[in-house]
Amino acid sequence: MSRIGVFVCHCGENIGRTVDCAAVADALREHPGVAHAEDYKYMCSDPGQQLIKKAIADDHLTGVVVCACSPHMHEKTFRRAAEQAGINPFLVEMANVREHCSWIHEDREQATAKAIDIGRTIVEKVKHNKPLETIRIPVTKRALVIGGGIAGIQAALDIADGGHDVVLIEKDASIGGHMSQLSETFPTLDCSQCILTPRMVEAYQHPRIKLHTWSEVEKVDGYIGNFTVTIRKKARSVNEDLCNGCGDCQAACPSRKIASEFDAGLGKRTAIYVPFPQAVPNIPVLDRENCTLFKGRRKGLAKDACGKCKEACLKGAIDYDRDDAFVTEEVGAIVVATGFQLYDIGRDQPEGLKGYGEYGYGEVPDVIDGMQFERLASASGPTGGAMLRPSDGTEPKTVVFVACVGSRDPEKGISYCSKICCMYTAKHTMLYKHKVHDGRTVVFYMDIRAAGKGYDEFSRRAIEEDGAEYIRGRVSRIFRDGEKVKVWGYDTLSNRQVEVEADMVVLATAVRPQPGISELAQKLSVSYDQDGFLNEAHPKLRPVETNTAGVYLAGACQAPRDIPESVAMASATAAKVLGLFSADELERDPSVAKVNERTCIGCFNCERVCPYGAIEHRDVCDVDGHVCGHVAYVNPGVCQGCGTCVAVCPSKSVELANFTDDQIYSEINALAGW
Amino acid sequence: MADFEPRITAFVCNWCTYTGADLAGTSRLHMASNVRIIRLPCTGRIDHMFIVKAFERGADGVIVSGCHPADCHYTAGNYHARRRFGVFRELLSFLGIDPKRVTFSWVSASEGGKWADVVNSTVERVRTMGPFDSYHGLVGAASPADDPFASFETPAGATGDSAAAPASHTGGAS
Amino acid sequence: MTELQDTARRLLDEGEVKVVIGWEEGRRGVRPVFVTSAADCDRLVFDTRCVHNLATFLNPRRSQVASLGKAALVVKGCDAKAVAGLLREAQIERDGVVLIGVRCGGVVGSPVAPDAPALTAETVASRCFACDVREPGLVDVLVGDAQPEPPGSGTLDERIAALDALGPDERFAFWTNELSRCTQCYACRQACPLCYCERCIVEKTEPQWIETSPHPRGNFAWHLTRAQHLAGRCVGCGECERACPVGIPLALINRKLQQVVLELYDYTVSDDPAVPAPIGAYATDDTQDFIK
Amino acid sequence: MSDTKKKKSASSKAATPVTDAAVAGTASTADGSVVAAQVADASEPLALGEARFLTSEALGWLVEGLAAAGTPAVAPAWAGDAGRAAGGVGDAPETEYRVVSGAAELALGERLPRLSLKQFFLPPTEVLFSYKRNGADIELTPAQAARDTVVLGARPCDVAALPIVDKVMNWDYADELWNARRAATTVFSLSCKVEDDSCFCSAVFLGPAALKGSDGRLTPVDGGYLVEAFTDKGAAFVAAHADAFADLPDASANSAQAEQFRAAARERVAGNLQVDHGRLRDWLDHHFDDPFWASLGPRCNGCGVCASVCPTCHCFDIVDEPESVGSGVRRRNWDTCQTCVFTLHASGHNPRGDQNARYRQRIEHKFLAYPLKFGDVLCTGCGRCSRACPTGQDMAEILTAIDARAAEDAS
Repeated sequence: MSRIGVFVCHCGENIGRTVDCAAVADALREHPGVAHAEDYKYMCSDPGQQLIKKAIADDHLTGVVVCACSPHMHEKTFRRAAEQAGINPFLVEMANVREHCSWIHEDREQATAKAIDIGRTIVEKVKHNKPLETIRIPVTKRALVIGGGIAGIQAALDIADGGHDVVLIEKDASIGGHMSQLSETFPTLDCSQCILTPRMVEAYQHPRIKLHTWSEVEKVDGYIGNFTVTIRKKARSVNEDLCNGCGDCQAACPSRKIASEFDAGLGKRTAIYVPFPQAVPNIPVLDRENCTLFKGRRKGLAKDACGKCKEACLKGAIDYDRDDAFVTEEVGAIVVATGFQLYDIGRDQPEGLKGYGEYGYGEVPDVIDGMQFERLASASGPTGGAMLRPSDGTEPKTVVFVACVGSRDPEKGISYCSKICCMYTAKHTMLYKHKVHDGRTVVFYMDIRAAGKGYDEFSRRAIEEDGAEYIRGRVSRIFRDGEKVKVWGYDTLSNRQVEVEADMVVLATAVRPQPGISELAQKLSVSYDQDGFLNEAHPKLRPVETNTAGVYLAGACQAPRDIPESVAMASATAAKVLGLFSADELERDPSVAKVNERTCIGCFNCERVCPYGAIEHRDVCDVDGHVCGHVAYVNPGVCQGCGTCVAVCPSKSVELANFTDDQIYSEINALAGW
Repeated sequence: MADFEPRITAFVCNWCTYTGADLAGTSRLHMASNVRIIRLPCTGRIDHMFIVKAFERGADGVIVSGCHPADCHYTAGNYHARRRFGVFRELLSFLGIDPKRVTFSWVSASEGGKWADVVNSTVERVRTMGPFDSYHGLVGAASPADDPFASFETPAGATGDSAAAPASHTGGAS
Repeated sequence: MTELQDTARRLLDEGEVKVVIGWEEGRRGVRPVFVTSAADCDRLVFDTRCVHNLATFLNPRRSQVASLGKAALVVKGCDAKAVAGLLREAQIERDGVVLIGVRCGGVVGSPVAPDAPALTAETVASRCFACDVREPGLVDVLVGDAQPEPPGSGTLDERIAALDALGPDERFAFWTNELSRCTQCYACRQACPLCYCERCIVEKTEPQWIETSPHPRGNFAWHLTRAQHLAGRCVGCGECERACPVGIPLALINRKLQQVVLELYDYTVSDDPAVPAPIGAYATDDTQDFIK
Repeated sequence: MSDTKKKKSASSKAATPVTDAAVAGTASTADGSVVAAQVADASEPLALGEARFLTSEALGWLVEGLAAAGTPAVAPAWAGDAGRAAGGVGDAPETEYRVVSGAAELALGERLPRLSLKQFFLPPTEVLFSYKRNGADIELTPAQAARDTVVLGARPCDVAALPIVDKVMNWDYADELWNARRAATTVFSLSCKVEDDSCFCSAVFLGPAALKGSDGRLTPVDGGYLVEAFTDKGAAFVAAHADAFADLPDASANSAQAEQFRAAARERVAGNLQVDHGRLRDWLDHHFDDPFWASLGPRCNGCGVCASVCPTCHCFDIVDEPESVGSGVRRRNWDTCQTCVFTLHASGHNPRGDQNARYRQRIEHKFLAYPLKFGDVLCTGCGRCSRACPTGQDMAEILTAIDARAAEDAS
C-alpha cells in the first residue's frame, strides 16, 4: 500500500495568492494512498525541505509529491532532499501548480480545484514510480578523429595534448585537406602551407596520435564511451613500414599525364605518387585506376605490362598484391571532421542539382573555379605561382570573378550561403593584382558578406587599394569568343546589361558536404539536413555535439566554415571529448526504455523508429538451447528516453522508466470525474 | 449548456510544449482553467490509447502537443507521432468521434502565447460542441433494440462516475 | 489443379517440405488442409471459394503447425501480401517456407458452397475490388492459368463513401449499433495474418488499456486499437470480418485506413517485403494540415 | 376446465415426448439411464395446459402488447443489414435473438439465429456489482434483479441448453444471477424444420421438437402455431394472454399436422449423425494422448467462436473495471478454453500448450467430463460451432471420426 506525502508550497504569494494551499493539502489528505499532506510558505527553503525529510522519516513515506513550481525549476532540489532522507530520488515528483495554475488563473475557486486535480494526477503517478539507479558506463579514453584537414588535425592535437590517445584517419594519401591547397589565407594573406605544414608534422609525430591515411570508416559499433570502429585501409600498394619517401618510384613511373587532384586538375602527376611535396606522411600511393600494370591486369594480360616502380624501389616497398586491409580501433568518442567539397558545376549533375552549363565550366579552359585559382596563385602550384591562364599559358589581363555560383540559388538546388566565397573572391582579386599590376579584376556579386574580424576591411582593401570592380548582379552566360571569354551579366545598381571581355573567369562555386557523407552519417546514426550537412544536437546550445552521444562535429562537415571557425569548433570538440574522458565512468539518466523479453515478439518496430540506434537483436533459445526467435534489447547506454519505441510496440512490451504505461494510465484515471 | 465547462486532457512533450506552458506561466498569460496537463518526454511517446482512455474517463476534448518539426529534442519523435496521429485522426472521424474534439499542435518552448491560444481556442471549440455524452455514456448506452442484453444491464448510475451523464460537471469548480 | 497437386507432391517427395498447407474440399465447402504425405496431395484444390488467408498458419507461435515441420504454403495475392508483412516484420524467414503461388482472379465471400460459384459482381468478395494482384509475387513456384480482373464491385468503397457522407453523430450511431454486438471473442484478431502477438495488448493488465468487457465502450477501444495497429499493414484479406460471429463490418474500417495511408503517405500494401510500412517511417514534409 | 378435457389433452400430448424420447433412444443404446431421464423430464408436465392456437397475426400483436406493457419478449428476429457483410453466396438473411417489439421483426423458424439463447441468461458481459470508495469504507451496489421475460419461438436445441447449464450453475455454488434469470423467464420453443447438415440434435438425446427446458412449445400449422404448455410458467403465460391464444380450428387435424411436421423434421435430421456415446466416452477416457488430436489443432485459429455461439459453453472471466480512482465495476464476461491465455499460468507455463490440447479440451469437456459428472452431454447438436468456424472445423465430422475409432477399439 502506497504511503504518499504531499507538500503544498505557497511560493510566498506566488501560489498562495490564487490557490488555497491549505484546501489543496486537505483535499489530497483524503485521497487514497496519501499518508501525509501539509502546506508551507517556501517548500524549497531549508526549513521546507526539512519538513519533507521529517515526514519521510516519521510517516515512512513511499513517495513524495511537491505541489509547487515546474519540475524544470526544482525537481532536482527536492529529489536531492528526498535522497538525503533515505528514499530513492525518483520517488519524488513535482505537481506544477505555479506556472500551470496559480500564475495563469485568477478565479481562486477554479484555480484551487485545478491545483487539487494536478496534485491528484501526480499522486496517482507517484504511486507507480519505481526506484531508479543512475546508469554508469565505463569509458574508453581514446578518441577517433575522422578527417585529416585543419579541423581534424586541430582536434587530434588538442585531445592528444590533453593526455589521451587519438586515432586520426584520412581518406586521402596525405593529411592537410583543402587548406594545404590554398595559396594564402584571408584576411591576413599569410601563406597557408607555412602555417599548416608544421601542424601536419606535429600531428604525424605526436606520440599519442595514431595516423591512418588512405583509410575510411567501414563500420561503427557500440555507443558513447565504448565504440568499436572498423577502418578500411585502402590498398596503397606501398608498404608504409619500408618506404622512406625517396621518390624513386615516381621518377620511374612511365604514366605521367594524370590530372593532379591536388592541383585541381591543372597540374599532372604520375600513377604512383605523393600528392604534394610536403605530404604527410611522405609515402606514395599507387593509383590503380591509371597504372599501366593494373590496367593490364584488368584486361587480363598474362604478364604484367609494367613494374618499373617496383624495380626502382631499393627498399622493396612496392607491393602490387596488397589488398584493402581492415583494422579495428576501440574508442570512447568520435570527432567527425570530414570537411567539404566544391560544387562541381559541370553539365552532368547528381541529386537534383542543375549545374551551370551556361557558364561553360569544363568546356572553356579559361573558366576555372576558386580552388584552381588557388593553385595558379600558389608558389607550389603548376605554374610555380606565375599567373598564367590554362588555355595558352599567357598572362590574363582581365579576370572576371563570379560569386555565389550555386550558393543562394534554390533554382539550382542550393539555397544556403557558402559563407567563405565573398572573402576568398576578394582575396583572389588581390592575389591577382599583386602579381599582374596592370591587370583588371571584375567581380559579379549578390551581396558582400564580410562579417568577421578584419573581414570587411579586407574586402574594402580589394576595392579601394587593389581596384577590383564590383558589379552587383548575376551573370547569365559565359562563352568563348576567339581568344577571349565573354561574360554577360546584369548590373542591378545601374540597371544595365554588362558585357565583359575577359581573359579568364573564376567561379566562386558553392561549398558542399563531402561525397559519401550520408553513408558515414548512417554508420554513426547522426542525422543530416536536406543539403547533406551533419546536424548538431542543438543549433545554439550544443553546436558541436550530435544526437548520438559521444559523436562530435568539427569544421565544414556541419556547415560551410572558414579556417578560424573550423579550428574553433575542433578545439570545442576536443574540450567535449576531454570532459567525457575526465571520469572513468559516465553517468546517464536512468529513465530509459526496457524490453519485456517474455512478451516481445521481435517485430522490431522499435528499431525502425529509434532515433539513436539503441535497439539490438537478442536471440531467444528454447530449453535445448536452440535459437527459436529474436527479441529486441534496448542498450541503456545509447537510449535517450524519448519513448517512441513504446508507442509503436503492438504488444506493449517496452516500458520507459518513469513514464511507464502504468504511470500514465493512473494519471489519466485520476482525472475521471473531476 | 451555458454552464457547461469542458474537461480537456492535454498530453504534451517535456521539452517544447511543457516548457512553453511554463513560459506562459512566467509571462502570467491568463487562460481558461479547463485543461489538465500530463507530461511526457516526447510526442513520440504518446499512444493513441491515451486519447481513448481520456475520453473514457470523462474528457470532452484532448490536446496533443509537442515540438515543431525539426525541433524534436530526440530528432524524430514528433515526425513519427505526426504519422501515427495523421492516421488515428481519420480513424476517429470514421468511427464518428469528431476529430474537432482533439487538438494537435506544435508549441515550442518559446511559444507561451501560442500555448494560451491553443488552450483557449480548444476550450471554446469544445464548449460549443457540448459535453461528449455520447462517448461517456457508452456503457449501458445501447437501447434494447440495439443491444439484446441491455435489459439485463445495471442502470448507468451504478456503473460509476464517468458513465453518469457529465452534462452537469462544471470544470474547474467541481 | 493437377499442376498444384503435382507441385505439392514433388515438394513432399523430394523432402523439401514436411507439410503443404492449402485448401481441401470439406463436408461443407472448402477449408484449410495440412497435407503431410504425397499420397494425399490430390486433396488439394483451388477455386473461388478459397478465401482463407493461409498466411495465418505461418505465425511462429502456432506451435501445432510449426511442429509439422517445414511448410509449403499455397498463396493467392492476399496471402502473399500477408507473407510479405510477416517477412517485413521479422516474424518468419524467407527460406523457412516454400511459397506456391496460385493465380487468382478474385474469390467469393464465403468458402461454404457445394461447388465453386462463378465470379459475378454479385458473388465476388467486395475486397477483391481493391486488389490488383493476379499473380502473387515473392513465390517459389507459380501455378494456375492467367486470370482476368475480378468483376467490378466497388461496394466496399461505396459503403465507405456513404458513411463518410454522414455527420459524425450519425456515423457514431452506426458504429455504436454495430459494435454493440461485439462479444470481444477476438475471432477477428485470431483470423488476422498480421495479428501475431503472443500477448495481445488487450491481454495486458497493469494497465488494462482496453476494457475486455464487451460493452460498447470496451468494444470501441478494442476496435480502435485493432484498426490503428493494422494501419498501413492490413492486406485487406477480409478474414477478420468473415470470422466475426456477429457480422460486424470490419472490412469497412480496414479498407478506410487503406485509403487513408494511400492518400496521406502514398502507400499501398504490396507483396514486396522490401517496401517499408508507412507507420514507423516518416518524411520531414509529411502532411500536417491537421496540426495547428 | 373439466377432468375429461384435461385427460384428453394429456393423452393427446403423451405421444409427442415419447416419440422425441424414442428418437433420443435410437441415438444411444448405452445410455438407457439418460434416455429414461429424458422421458421422465419430458412426460412429467403433460398434465398441464392444453393445445391452443396462435395465429401469425395474434403472434404479432402479442409481441406488440408485451412491448407496450414493458415485458421484454425475446424472439428470433431479422438481423438487418448487419451480418450480411460476412454472409456467404446465396445465404439466407441472418437472424438473431433479441427483444422484439413488432411483428415485422419476427423471423420464427427462419435461419438459425447467429448466437444462441445463452446470451439472455449468461450475457457476454454483466455487472456483478459496482464499488465506490467513500473515505475509509467502500460502498457496493449489487447487480440489478432480473426482469420478467418471455422467449417465443426459440430453437429446441437452444432451449435444451438451459437445463444442461443449470446443472453447472448449481452443483456447488448456486449462481444467483443465472438462476434469477431462469426463474424470471418463460420459454416457448418452436418445433424445428431443421436447418442443414450441421444439425445433429438427434445424436445428443434431443430432437427438432425436444421439450427439454421448454415451458411451452409452438409447432407450425396452417395459419399459425399449435401451442402447448408444459409447465406452470408456460400455462400461466398462456392464461395471462388468453386473448392471443385461441382454440384450435380443428384440434385433431391440427395435432396431426403438427406431429407430421415434427416427424418429417426428425426424419431429416436423423441421417446427419449417429454416434454411440457410451463407447465414445470410453474412447475419450483412454486416449488423452492419441495422435488423433494433432489432426484437429493445426486448422484451428484458437478464436473460440465455437464457444461464443455455443448454447452450452458457459465459461466466464471476472474483471474489475475502474471508472476512476476508488470506483469501478466488477463484471462477468464470456471466456473460452480455446484461447491460449485461458490456462496460462503466471509463471509463463501453459498446461494446454497448443491448439491440439485446447481442441481436445473442448471435445472432452462436452462428451467426457460433463457426462461423467452430470450425465447427459454438454452439447445440443445445434451445429453452430461448425457453421461459425472460420476454418471449417466440423463437429459432426469430428464426432464421427472419434466414434469410428471407438468402434475399432471396441471390436
